[in-house]
Amino acid sequence: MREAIEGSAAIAQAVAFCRPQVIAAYPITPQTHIVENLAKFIAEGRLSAELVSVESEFSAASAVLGAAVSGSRAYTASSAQGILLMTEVLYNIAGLRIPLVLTCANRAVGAPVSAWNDQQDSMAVRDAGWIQLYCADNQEAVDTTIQAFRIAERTELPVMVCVDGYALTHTLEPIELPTQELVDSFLPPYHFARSLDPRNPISIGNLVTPEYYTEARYVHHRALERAADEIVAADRAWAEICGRECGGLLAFEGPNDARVGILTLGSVFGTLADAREEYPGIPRVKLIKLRAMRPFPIVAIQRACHGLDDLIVLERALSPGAGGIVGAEVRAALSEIPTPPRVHNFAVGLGGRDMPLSILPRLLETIRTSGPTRFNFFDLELNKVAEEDR
Amino acid sequence: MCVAQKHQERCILMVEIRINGRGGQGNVVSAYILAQAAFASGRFVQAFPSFGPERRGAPVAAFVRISDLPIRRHCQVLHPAFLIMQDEALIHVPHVTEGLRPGGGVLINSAKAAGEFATLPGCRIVTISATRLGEQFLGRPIPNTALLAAFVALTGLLPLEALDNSLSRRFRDATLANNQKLVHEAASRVDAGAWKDIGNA
Amino acid sequence: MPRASAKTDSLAELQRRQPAFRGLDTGHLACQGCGQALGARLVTEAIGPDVLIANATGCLEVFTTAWPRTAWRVPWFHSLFENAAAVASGMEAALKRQGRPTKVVAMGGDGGTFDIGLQSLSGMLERNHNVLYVCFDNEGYMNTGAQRSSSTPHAAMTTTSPIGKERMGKRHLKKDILSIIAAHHIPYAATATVAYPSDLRQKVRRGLEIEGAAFVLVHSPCPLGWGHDGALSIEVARLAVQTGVLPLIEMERGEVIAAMQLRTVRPVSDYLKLQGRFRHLFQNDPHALEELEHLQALANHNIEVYGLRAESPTASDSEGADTVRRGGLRYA
Amino acid sequence: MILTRGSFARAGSSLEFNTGDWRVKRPVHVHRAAPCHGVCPAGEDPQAYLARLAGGDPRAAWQMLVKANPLPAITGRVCHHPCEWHCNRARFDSSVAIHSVERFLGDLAIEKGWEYPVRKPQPGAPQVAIVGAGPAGLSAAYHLLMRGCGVTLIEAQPVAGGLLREAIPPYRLPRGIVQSEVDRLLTAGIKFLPNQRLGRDVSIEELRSDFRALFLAPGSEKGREWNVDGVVPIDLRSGLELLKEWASHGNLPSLTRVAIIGGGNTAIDLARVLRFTGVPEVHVITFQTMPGDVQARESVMSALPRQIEQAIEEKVIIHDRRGVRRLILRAGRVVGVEMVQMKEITLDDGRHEVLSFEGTESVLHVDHVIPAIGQEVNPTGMESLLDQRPFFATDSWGRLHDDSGVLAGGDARGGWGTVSGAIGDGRRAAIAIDSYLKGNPLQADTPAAPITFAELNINYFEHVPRTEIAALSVECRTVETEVESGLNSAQATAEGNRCFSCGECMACDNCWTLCPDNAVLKTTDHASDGSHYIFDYDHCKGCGLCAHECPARYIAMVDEP
Repeated sequence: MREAIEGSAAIAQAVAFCRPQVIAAYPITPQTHIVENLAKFIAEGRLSAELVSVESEFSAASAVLGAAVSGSRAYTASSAQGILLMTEVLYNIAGLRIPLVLTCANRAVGAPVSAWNDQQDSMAVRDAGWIQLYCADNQEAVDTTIQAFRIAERTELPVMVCVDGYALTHTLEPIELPTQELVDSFLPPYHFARSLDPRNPISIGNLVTPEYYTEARYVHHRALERAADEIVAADRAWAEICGRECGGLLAFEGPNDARVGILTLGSVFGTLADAREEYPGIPRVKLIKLRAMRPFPIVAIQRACHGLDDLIVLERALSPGAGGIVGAEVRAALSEIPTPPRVHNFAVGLGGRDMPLSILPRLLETIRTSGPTRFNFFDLELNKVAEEDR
Repeated sequence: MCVAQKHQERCILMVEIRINGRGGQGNVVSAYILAQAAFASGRFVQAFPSFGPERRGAPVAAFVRISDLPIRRHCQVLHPAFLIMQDEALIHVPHVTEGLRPGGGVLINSAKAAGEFATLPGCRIVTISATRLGEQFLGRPIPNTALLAAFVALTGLLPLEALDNSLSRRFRDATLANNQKLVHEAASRVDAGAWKDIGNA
Repeated sequence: MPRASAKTDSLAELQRRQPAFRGLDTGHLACQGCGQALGARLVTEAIGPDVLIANATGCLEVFTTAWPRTAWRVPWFHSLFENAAAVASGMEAALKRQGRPTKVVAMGGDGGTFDIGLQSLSGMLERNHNVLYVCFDNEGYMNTGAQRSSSTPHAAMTTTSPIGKERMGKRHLKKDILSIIAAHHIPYAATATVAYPSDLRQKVRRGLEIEGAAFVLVHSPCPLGWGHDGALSIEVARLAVQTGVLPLIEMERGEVIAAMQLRTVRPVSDYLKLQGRFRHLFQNDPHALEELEHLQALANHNIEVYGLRAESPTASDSEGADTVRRGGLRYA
Repeated sequence: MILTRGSFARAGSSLEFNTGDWRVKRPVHVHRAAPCHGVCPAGEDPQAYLARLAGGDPRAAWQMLVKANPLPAITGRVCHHPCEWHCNRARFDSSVAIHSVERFLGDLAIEKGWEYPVRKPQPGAPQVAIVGAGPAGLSAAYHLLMRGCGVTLIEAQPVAGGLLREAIPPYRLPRGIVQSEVDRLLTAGIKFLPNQRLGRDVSIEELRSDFRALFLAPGSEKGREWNVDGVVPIDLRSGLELLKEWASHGNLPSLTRVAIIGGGNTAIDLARVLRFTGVPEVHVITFQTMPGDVQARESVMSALPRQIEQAIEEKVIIHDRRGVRRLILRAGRVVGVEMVQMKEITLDDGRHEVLSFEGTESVLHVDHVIPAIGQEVNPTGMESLLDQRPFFATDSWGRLHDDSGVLAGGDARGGWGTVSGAIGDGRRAAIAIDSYLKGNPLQADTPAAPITFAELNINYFEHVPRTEIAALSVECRTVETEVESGLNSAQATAEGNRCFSCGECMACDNCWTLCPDNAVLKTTDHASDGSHYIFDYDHCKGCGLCAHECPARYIAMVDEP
């Protein structure tokens, strides 16, 4: 039933409905409210699970890995430096094809250290081999978390659910929370074929010689590509039983014949949607919400950008020395279609900088007056930068 | 299009409120209670704290959006129509009333008369000694409930009963009853509807 | 240092002419009555200006260095949560190679020291770097809003060890970090508290003077996390000692060589009842009573193991050590 | 603001950030009276002079003391010292030996010849007349001098001092001390006219016309009427008369078994003098109760407890809760008294009532009965102002009528009946006269609510035993040699350091050491409000820690202005 509830509390409730048996986490803003709520459920007897209050994120990932490989559904969550501290384990979990769900409450990594929201952390581990799904609002965060367990356990690939820190985790909004029965009908009990069992002893984590290593990496890469279908299937199956869908790999709003498109990940999508209402006089715009960053939906992007003259790619992180991350990958995807749109790639809202509604008209004005922008910081205030550093 | 217009109710496109308080004094809880009350009375809502570490005593803010239309934006409240000041000493904090819409309403928890806060330019001030009311009804110097009740009465944004409902999610039996008595007493301390015209942003 | 006169000096001049070196200055963003802010300042008073500080992530780091401002008047460096001791090791190696006498001090909270930073701490101690490691123990992850750490006391309520039908606060015991430090057989280790500032400064100086690795734990009450009024931070810290909950000990090469004697041992409930994190132990509920007895037993155990009960009053026992004199003369 | 590379920050930059606006309450220094200051009959502030003594400046301590009481060497010996009963330290280990410190400072001032802080009156200063050079008169003279008035002190006796010289025996108050302290006071600028008795050599009317104001402190010379159902022995003499006669001429009637009636200092003094001068059996009979086992409503003997103790050591036999029911006479002379158990109780409305209990009679064989039950004013020359009353009726300042510039104080006003009370009367009268002459309003100078023991933070004090003063053993005592010895400089300073400094800063550095925000700044001299510290309100967050840890509760948390 619909409730006005804080994002983190809703996510925690969603996780609880998925009946995880082992939760291991280490405190870090802005993830803490999720784990605090889970701890409360356990203390009040509403969730029977082991809460392992580990001594670092490195051990959080290691503990849930241990639990998953021993036959229990496990869950963890972290942000920024915490994600990077568990990087080694993330690669290990993906390579070993262990089904796990992790919520990344997106936060800038730095340096300089920042406690605020951008997507530098999840982008930094995009090559770890995890499925990465981004949520545009807290309703999607709830639904995606539940779908993630099913996706992970069917594809035997770990899923990272990326939720904007503070902007979503600490924001109270109307959210439709499913019931336990509904989630039980959607998500069968945890079953992991390769879970360790003395009755069928197997060894996991073997050293692989050059003779087989390439094939192992190929299998992992193909699994991720094939996972795209499972992501769409899970979204559709969820929509059938509760009437809500998150858009599978990617979704868009706005007139089909629009000539300009804006592609975003995460909560800025809602701001642009409201902005369109706020500024009716501006040119017609197609708003594209990229949900799956990994596997990167090349075909879906090509189809969504069909007929566009200009595509603005707004992202909340960058690769220093290269420029946009999503921008580069979108350009690569669009380079295969006959008349690709001009791609304008901007980083925006880094380290929690506010993205007001006026960002939409300013964006459209910028691309009208200048040619395609390979990459730039859209809300940069150069007067704050020393001469020699410009 | 504005759904409310069809029912001839006042069409509220978007009302934005900032609650100024101090770290550790339930500033965010007040925002959540107000939003949940508005939600219970059939409106779309959003509420969030000022993002960043909250230190006991440090001036902080929390924000509430109430609208007849779904609120999809996730950005800061820059020009609130109303301010709620949890304690009058906050007036000394530089630019604590920054961004307030001209002619906006400022509700201050103070035993002093509104006139004594004349320094705040271009806005309509109402005071209520919410801390004392808190002591009187709850036995503890907590101004939050009294301030919310006064605010709801002043603006008529939502019926007082919605506030009671929202409180019942957090408190039970004696504490709930005291809070509810406090709500009606605080509401009676301000002239209801005085701010009805503000906020049609 | 010219005398600071009240009549003629402006506030700024007065601040410059204070008769004690304040390595941590005013204007930081700690909560009202923060024990850790006081502890850090007292430590910098004992260290003096000739130092490099390697600080782990944590409350102290966050509330002192919100750009563009810093409250530190000494060279200060923050990298990550788990590597303060490792960074300090590198600093010490560089200064040794350059032949510079400047001292290196590593700082961290209990989270950064007992938990996430234990590995780099153990490495630094094992290699006996000439570094003083100061741990400000506020018994939880307070910067992120009071979550449980291994240093949180048994039965204490935090947001990740909440109260409910199934739980009475933290299930496990507070990690005995001093025994772990002892196992490294470093030249000097000690526990101190902000309630006895002279004792604290004396132990920090001892740690600095000794060649090789030294460790000082500073018990730092946190009004937000512990749930007491900021004005009571010193009273709470003092009661922690006077009830035997926090033994003030000194160790050399891992062996306990001294412990502050308790002139009158106070019941643990005197300490607990001032704090919101233990409020649930004072409801009439059998579990609560059981946990209260358990905490008293733990305190009695400390008193027994470290021989804290004073035979006769001395000037350095739990009621003599904080005696004040007219004119502010203190023994350290 | 230009971003620094790697976003480093420069030392001291946090000072720009004013955390002062986090406050809802702020710490302020508030001097409040210590209990000893509140109860001192002479209006002394012992905390103030103990502080200066502990600070190593006995002269400044004496100057602080004589702001209220010009005769410390005297009161340091004879005062009943209520300051010590109310001293907060009594509830920690034992009260500060304020009485002995006062004596030490008085004696030191005499030895060193420290000047009184008064100056000769300027020509044309208003002239005030004072009748009676006892403690009240001397104190009024001194305080008027301090306020720039000219003073003429008229005394019936050839020398100044009143009861100090005539009635208090030397073993308790050596004559040398009275002589030197009173003389130092007189030579400070008082015009002293001895052998001038009111009603004989000078009249009230002359004084009222020649002087702008008049202070009457003649004491209470007239013995109160005493008889038992109208019966009086023919050779009846009052206790005070005998004491005065002994003090001036040194002779006493030959007595063997004596009963002194009364429980005050005069009774005990007389009893001990008689013992010293060889009277074999001396009894003291009083319906009051000996200190130590007082039950509810009972009134206690007003004599000093230590004096009673020493009297008993000298074999004075004290019959408390007793009264004389009947005198047994033979040829008009006493051969015995019939005593009965009596008790003086205080009723709910504050009045006293003496109960006697039939069936508890007993006979005491004595050859003399001497009543020492207090005196009244000798009305000669003052009949118009007294109009038949035993004492002058005055307001708390000593004024007879609020506009007339005629005041009275000391024993002549009834009430205290103590030396320190008389000195206090003198001071208050001087203040009233000064405001009457200058026409400015009269403010009460009673100190604000004194600091209670519970308000102090006693964690910061060490248990230190009080310095007990030594007394001569009974065998070595004589009537001329002082029984009790004084403190030396080290002992006095040690007692100074035992003072909790209630309500006043003692610069212990607690606030400065324990402020988490460095918002308390230490100054090496006094700050404007008398403390040694200044609050930095730009940065103070108002946490209240300094107020809580101030041992002397000198810091209060008040609402932001």
